Amino acid sequence: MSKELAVASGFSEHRCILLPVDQHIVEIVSDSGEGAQTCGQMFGALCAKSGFGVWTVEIIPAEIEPPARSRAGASGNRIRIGSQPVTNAGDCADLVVAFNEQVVYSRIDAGALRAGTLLFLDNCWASDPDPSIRSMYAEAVEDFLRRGYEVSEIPVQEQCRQYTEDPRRGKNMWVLGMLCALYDLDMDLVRRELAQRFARKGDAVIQKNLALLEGGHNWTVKQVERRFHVPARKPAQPMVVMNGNQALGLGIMAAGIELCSMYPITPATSASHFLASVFEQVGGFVHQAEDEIAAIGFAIGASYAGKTAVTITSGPGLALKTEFLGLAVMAEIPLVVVVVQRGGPSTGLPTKIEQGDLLASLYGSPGDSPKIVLAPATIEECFHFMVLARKLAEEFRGPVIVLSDANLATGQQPFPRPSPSLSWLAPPVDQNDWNPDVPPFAWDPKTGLSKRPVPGQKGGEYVLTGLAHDEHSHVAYESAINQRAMEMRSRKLAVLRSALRPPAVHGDAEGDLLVVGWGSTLGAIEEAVDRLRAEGWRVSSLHLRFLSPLEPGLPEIFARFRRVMTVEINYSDTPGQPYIEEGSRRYAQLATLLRAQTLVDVDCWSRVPGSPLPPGAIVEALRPRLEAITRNREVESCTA
Amino acid sequence: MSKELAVASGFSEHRCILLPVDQHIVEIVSDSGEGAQTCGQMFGALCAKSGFGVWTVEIIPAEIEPPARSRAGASGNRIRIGSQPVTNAGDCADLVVAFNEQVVYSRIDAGALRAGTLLFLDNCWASDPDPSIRSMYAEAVEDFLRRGYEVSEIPVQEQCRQYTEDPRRGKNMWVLGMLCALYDLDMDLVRRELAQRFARKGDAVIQKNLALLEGGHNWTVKQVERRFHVPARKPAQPMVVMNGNQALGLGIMAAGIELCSMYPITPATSASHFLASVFEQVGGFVHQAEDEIAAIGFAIGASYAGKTAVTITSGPGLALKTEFLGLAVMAEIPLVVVVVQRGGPSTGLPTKIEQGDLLASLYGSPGDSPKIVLAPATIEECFHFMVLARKLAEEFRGPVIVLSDANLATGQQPFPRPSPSLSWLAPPVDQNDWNPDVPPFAWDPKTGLSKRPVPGQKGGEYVLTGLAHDEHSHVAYESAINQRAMEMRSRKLAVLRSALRPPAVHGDAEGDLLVVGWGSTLGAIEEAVDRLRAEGWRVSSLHLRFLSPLEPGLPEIFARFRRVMTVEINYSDTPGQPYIEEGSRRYAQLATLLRAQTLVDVDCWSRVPGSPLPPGAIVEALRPRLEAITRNREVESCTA
Amino acid sequence: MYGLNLDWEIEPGPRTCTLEDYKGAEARWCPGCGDHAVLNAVHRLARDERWPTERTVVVSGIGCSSRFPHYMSTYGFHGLHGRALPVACGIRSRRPDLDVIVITGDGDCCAIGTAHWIHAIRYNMNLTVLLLDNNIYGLTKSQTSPTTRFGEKSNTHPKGSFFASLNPISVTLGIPNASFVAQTIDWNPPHLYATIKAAHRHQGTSFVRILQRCPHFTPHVFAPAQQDLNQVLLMTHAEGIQLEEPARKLFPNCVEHDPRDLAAARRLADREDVYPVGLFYRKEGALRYDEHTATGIDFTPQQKLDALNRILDRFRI
Amino acid sequence: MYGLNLDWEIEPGPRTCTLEDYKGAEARWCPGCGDHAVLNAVHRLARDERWPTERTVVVSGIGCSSRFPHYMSTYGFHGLHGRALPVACGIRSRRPDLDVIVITGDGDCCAIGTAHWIHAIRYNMNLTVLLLDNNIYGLTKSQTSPTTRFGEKSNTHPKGSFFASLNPISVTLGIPNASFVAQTIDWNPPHLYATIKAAHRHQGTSFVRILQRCPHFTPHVFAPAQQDLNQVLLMTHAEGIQLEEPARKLFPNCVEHDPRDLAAARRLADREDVYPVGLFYRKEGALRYDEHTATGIDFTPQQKLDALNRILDRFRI
Ligand SMILES: Cc1ncc(C[n+]2csc(CCOP(=O)(O)OP(=O)(O)O)c2C)c(N)n1
Ligand SMILES: Cc1ncc(C[n+]2csc(CCOP(=O)(O)OP(=O)(O)O)c2C)c(N)n1
Ligand code: SF4
Ligand code: SF4
Ligand SMILES: [Mg+2]
Ligand SMILES: [Mg+2]
Repeated sequence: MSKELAVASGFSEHRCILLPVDQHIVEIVSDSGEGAQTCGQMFGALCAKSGFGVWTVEIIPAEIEPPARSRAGASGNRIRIGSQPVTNAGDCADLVVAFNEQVVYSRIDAGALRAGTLLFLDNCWASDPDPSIRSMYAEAVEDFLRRGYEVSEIPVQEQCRQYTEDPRRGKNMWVLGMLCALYDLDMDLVRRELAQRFARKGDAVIQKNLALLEGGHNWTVKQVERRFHVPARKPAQPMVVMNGNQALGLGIMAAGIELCSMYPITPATSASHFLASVFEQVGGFVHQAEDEIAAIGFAIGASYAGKTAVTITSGPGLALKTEFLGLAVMAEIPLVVVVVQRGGPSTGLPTKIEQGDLLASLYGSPGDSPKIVLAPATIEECFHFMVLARKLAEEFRGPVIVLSDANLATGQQPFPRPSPSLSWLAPPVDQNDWNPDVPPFAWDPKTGLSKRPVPGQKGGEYVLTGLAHDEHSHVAYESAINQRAMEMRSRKLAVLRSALRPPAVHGDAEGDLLVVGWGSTLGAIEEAVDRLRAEGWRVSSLHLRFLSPLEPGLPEIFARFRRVMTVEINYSDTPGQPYIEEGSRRYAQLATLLRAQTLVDVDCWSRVPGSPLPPGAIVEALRPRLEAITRNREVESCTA
Repeated sequence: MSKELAVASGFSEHRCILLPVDQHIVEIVSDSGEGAQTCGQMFGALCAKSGFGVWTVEIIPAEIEPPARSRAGASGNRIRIGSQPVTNAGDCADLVVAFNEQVVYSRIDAGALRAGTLLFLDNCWASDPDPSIRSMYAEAVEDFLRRGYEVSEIPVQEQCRQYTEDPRRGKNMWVLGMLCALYDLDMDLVRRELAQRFARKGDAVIQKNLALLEGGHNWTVKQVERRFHVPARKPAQPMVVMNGNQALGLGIMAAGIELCSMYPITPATSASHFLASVFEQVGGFVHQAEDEIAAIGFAIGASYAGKTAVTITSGPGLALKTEFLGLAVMAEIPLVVVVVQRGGPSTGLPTKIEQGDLLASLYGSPGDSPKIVLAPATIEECFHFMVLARKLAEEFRGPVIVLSDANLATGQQPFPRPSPSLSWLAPPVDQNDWNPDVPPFAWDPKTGLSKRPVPGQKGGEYVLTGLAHDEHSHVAYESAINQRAMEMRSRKLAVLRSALRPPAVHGDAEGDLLVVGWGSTLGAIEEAVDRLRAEGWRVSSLHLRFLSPLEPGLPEIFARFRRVMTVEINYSDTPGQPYIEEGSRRYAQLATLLRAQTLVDVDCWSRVPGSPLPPGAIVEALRPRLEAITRNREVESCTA
Repeated sequence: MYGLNLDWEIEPGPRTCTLEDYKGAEARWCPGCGDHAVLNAVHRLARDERWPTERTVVVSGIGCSSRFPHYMSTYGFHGLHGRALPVACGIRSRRPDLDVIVITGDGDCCAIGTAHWIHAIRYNMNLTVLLLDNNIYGLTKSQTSPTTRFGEKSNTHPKGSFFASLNPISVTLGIPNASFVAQTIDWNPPHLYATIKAAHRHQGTSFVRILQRCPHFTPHVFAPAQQDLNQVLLMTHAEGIQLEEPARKLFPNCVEHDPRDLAAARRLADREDVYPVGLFYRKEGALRYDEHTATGIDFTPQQKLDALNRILDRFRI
Repeated sequence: MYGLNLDWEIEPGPRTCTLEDYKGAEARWCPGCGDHAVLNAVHRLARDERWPTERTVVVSGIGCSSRFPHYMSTYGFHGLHGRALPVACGIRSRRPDLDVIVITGDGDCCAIGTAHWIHAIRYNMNLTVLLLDNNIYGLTKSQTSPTTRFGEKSNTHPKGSFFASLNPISVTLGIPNASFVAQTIDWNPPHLYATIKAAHRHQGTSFVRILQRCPHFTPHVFAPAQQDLNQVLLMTHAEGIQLEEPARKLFPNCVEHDPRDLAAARRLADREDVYPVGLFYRKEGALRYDEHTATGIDFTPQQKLDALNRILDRFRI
């Protein structure tokens, strides 16, 4: 590790055209199928391994097989790198490598470019046999220049022909080489990575790809004047880099969960793919069920039998699991349910990010279904929350929903390598005799907590039921028993809450505006807050990990700010639009929860773009509010 | 009608031992299978037809086939009658007829008896061959006397032997005769009713039952000294009497809904039974699907094809319909969804009342799923809300959830006979050509409303999809389109709200305490409020029918009261219990909604007894709060 | 028939009659995907039989194959994963004038949609059901489907599936009241066309399993049978699917099979050495649920109102 | 096997052995309900075979029949309507030491639970599945079930069902990998007992349809066959269900049927003139999913930790 870093910087010493940059946003975009995603993922991982801070976001086409050279087909990756840890995808790209001019338009539509963005464009279209393509290309280049991008037309395809017959399938490796040169990466590291990645495909493939890689690298070193150097930091501890779904999978294993029962659904499935490829090494098993109902039922069965299980899904699957979730609450069955949120409602935007399943997680099941709901805010937390969730599920004897999202799922981020310990693993199933005098729901009258017998335990035989029941799990219809059992199940949330600490405030502990967030928006919100604070605004933020129960101390924290608002990636009515008034306005989901619980007039700014909120957009949304608050403050002090 | 009433009062003139009563609560309880339910239902209907105000509640055993002479087996009916319209089941019974002493205990456990209750008890057990039964009976009678009930041991079984070989199957008709005598009903009316009810079973059955009926009547007239007379009111308009599920069924027909697609589930199913028996007469059809998902899918298919459809279910079924509900929101498919609520969570208390599905109706579907949610408060409203719901579903192009409950479903109540009109019926499916320039979602930019093409309309061909889409129903992943479509779907709720009137306050428009309710608790809450007002307390109430969008004007109304609270039959944490603090307390469901929307500190008193809240219990719950508010008011005015 | 606006019944007007008339959005499947072939066959059949676009509804679930309705110019319903059949039955229930075609995938129909599949066959409403079976979950990028063969690798079973694969034909033949059960292959356009045509003509639920190539994820699965038609067994019979002689000659392997013989159909369905194509089974006189569901659609508003008043009066006090 | 607490493996202790030892709460079915007979048979079998109560789990859905677990003294799981099988498979998946019995009804299994039924048969884990088929929804008070016969009245079809009834046996026989398919009647205790016993012995998913009387709602349905055993056809074979001679003599109608003959089994299943009872089909060597699901349950915590660390290191920077 350290050696590699040394080599890298040694290498950079020989070049003087390297511009030091503190952070940079790189995008690589191609037609779907041309491999920009692989290239981007590898570049992200390489940057992380080079000691940079990294955050990646996948650029996913909307269609299964979009036509070539179309906006709908843009596929690729954004990689934000920096000397410091990077916490979000940032605003506009500093540098874009595009395989054709049409996919650039898709990124322009998405607001990803700005005047000054360096744009490297494959120039093969300039000499395309089809005259209409030639002219489209030429027009686009002119347009790009007009828009103020710094366009470099580069001979990607032409160069690739030296190394492969089918340059369409090789461009991505050539571009990877180019990027490694542009960002001054250690080529030894790169070569090793590449060899490892293609190891299973055999030597010929490795050699061909290496040739392309070196080709791109050499060409760039020779031809491109302005290249960059991101000063890498030697991290204090060993680091890992992965995406959020891999982190979930590793966290599941670290928690000692033995069974992942699932039905495929984007963007949750890749977590199970990862598990399917490694789970057996820790003695675990992935069950692909016939549908989502069966998936959760299977997990519940395993859990009833003493084995902690997880079921992973996304919105439409969550909808189908609703009934079984109610059973898990009613019969107090430990269960971890991971929901990797995507755009809704209904089938919605299957590959895109949204934070739209919070209220459905809390309130989806008919009747009173108190359950624990957590949301990791980083990829690192995706890992650690699995251990937490399993423990909570068992301790509090019920379902724990963990809300991840499409952004965490596919983004890559380095974080300190966890050191799993035996204490993280689920304990072995207790098969000792059960004291038959202890009923299966021996609710502690204060906390509602109880221990459960597990099949195999003699003396513990009982019949679990979803009907109203007493502490013996006997069906009971009496008013008092129903009231008490409901109290016991609800009490557990209050008990958990009493064990939580109030959340930390990012920024000053008091001020004009407090921004509250949850989930994957953490980095973008904090970056926005930092920028605004740098501008002099009195703004702070706070990020919740526990959504049910809510973390304690919120009213006290809120009271120290003039205004409180949430920033979320889900839908809320925008004030000022027709018919939308105070009283009819539908708030964002966390805002709704906070309003009901704290009675503070929590405002919200939320959007459903299907993509992460850039910090710049948050800044623009918050600034007018800060201006208004400040104006009011001044008015107040004048009139006072 | 009027003739019958006249005869009835003529009859009563000849008896002078008749005590006039303004209202009375009667219960008839037997072992399950002995027919007390039939007897009670018939008595309720007869009272209604006699011009009394009536409210009935079924007493339903917890078990499929409970053992004879057991508490778990108590089955029967409570009938509250009065000169005035009766709006709820009331508190304790004035008069109970019981087929054995054990079922009386079940009613004692339910708090249904009080000192002074007249208890008529079949005395056959006093001479039972089994000595243990004899002694159980004797002990119970003593116990009942000690508890202060006025016990009459009566020879039901012995008397019945005169008319039938199997008195267990005849007692209920004899008791019906007895009740008719006790409440001075017109026997001609009773005979006609009985003949009609058993018409299909043939003459022999009618004669046998008539004999039992007359037997019970004659015996009572001769043997029972204290009988009652409820002054009947000649209603101003023609009246009907039915239970809430029949009212739903009739309302469905009156709305011109053609298809009811369902899967059996208690307590919703009897609505479909009723429909199945009559629907074809209005050209309608009941589809019993393979499960709840298919049931709603089938209804959605019919609706897409231009036929308004309803699907009826209860909690667990609602859970399964969640995903399709999201599609109906997303693709704007009109649909009426009736949820007859029962005790939850999970399988819960299948035959018992709860108002636990409000939040699941609003927030059950993942993603943002704005939909209309209504709750009828009376059986009459069960009828009329079907017409309303169909119109709203079509006008606002989406699902409308109507929340009934087990209490409305099985209770009987007289109300003015509706006069269905052609304008209530769904219009015929439009098969005119569609203007191809008008897209299938031509959202009005202000209201979000649009008209839909229906298969068969030439020029309107489009592909409905649950994916994010533009106004052409083309799949679209662009941020702006997603944002706009979400806005359009949400806007519709605000538009509907702008067309609603603020709800009326029952009692003074200002005061110390405002009680807010929804659904079947209307009568009990208003009776409780009236009693408290009679005691001098400054309390009013308000009942919501629209839960989404919420009716307008609430903040203004709330502001005129010192405190606002909801009374609901669902779970909330009770302050003062361990770990339950402000901030962790989980509120009742409507209270949660009101708090988030109005930011008023709406308190709640809610319970989950599995039975209707008696007005007396509400009074007891409200009085200490009123005392506290008054104390505070005095303290305030002292310190002021 | 539906109230006041009967014009379309009286004056049908000139019917559409070119392929273009039936094409919707440009199909976005991978090159070589068998779904294209099915789409082409349906386009051609629609043209040849002059389907009225406004009275044709193509219903699907979710999957690559379920994108189908978007590529038609008829009415379409691209609904929820696994739930095409309840929606299709619902459409048909009160609109016997509509022609309802269902497109579903092996995951859509045989995994999450299993219950609806079994019961739709039982209901036997007039639907044409095309199961595009590529032995894989395509849209979600390669997971084992119920029809994935034992040992085949996918992202959820990287070492190979350990399930016996479900045979949609044998299961369907086990359902009483099944009335039309056929199998065809996407890579023989004449047979594909003839089968869909026969299915569409059938009154009742016609269930057609189409072996469909997915060059993206399972290029090898049907490749052998595509290269070597010996692996395909053509079921022939006067009552079966009729092929023109030139097309028929392409199939070296034929068996005469009477589609009224259920036992023989089941035996053929069980064969694992070849892919039988053609009509396994057709039952005359199977019960048709849609003969009941539409009763009363012709009631006039006044009739409804009168009946309702009569019913209401039973509740009169 | 499950970590540290192995005592129960080492010292089994005296086993329960009276009927009382297996009785749970008092059964609350109607008098004469066939469910009582099934419960008695299971109680007796448990006693005779000395099932360990703590390692037996009875899983059910919702319905009259699904109250079953409450009447046993073993572990029980009375879950959701239609969802007994996924739960049972889940229990079994990682606990091969548990004996899992599934009780389901005709609505529970063949309507809302259809998908799980089809796929559980395919998975063929070691489960004993008893389908208590009374041709009606009992608990919800008489609605048409998938097995209700055409023309039978219920509260949802007051003029009689217009569906072809589903035949659970013929459907199950259409599922590849089905490994044990039998039918019996509640009103012949020896045959009921022998069938459940054979099913329980079978390694894999044994599917037993029990024709079950519901005197409350459908007293007439099985009454003729109860009064006249001529309407029952006993399938006999050395490989089938074995009855003692006196019990066997009660069946006037017998047919020798080799349960390895699938085609014959299907033909018998289709018969509508008689109720065939006995073993329709048994397959040796069917794939067993639970042979895969439990892999790794014996890993030690340290093994897991070591493997995890190795995997984690692949992500090292
Ligand atoms: C409720 C739900 N679960 C899962 C998914 C994700 N999903 C979409 S398509 C699909 C499977 C598609 O496979 P198949 O039906 O075989 O169609 P193909 O893509 O192969 O044509 C899945 C699991 C979903 N959209 N909704
Ligand atoms: C999701 C859901 N839908 C519906 C019900 C209502 N329900 C309970 S049991 C039952 C049917 C029972 O029929 P069957 O499975 O044949 O069992 P039986 O009572 O006849 O033994 C139904 C529809 C439910 N509990 N949950
Ligand atoms: S992934 Fe397979 S099924 Fe889907 S479009 Fe591509 S080739 Fe067709
Ligand atoms: S209703 Fe029928 S199935 Fe249910 S307990 Fe009674 S007899 Fe048995
Ligand atoms: Mg497929
Ligand atoms: Mg049944």
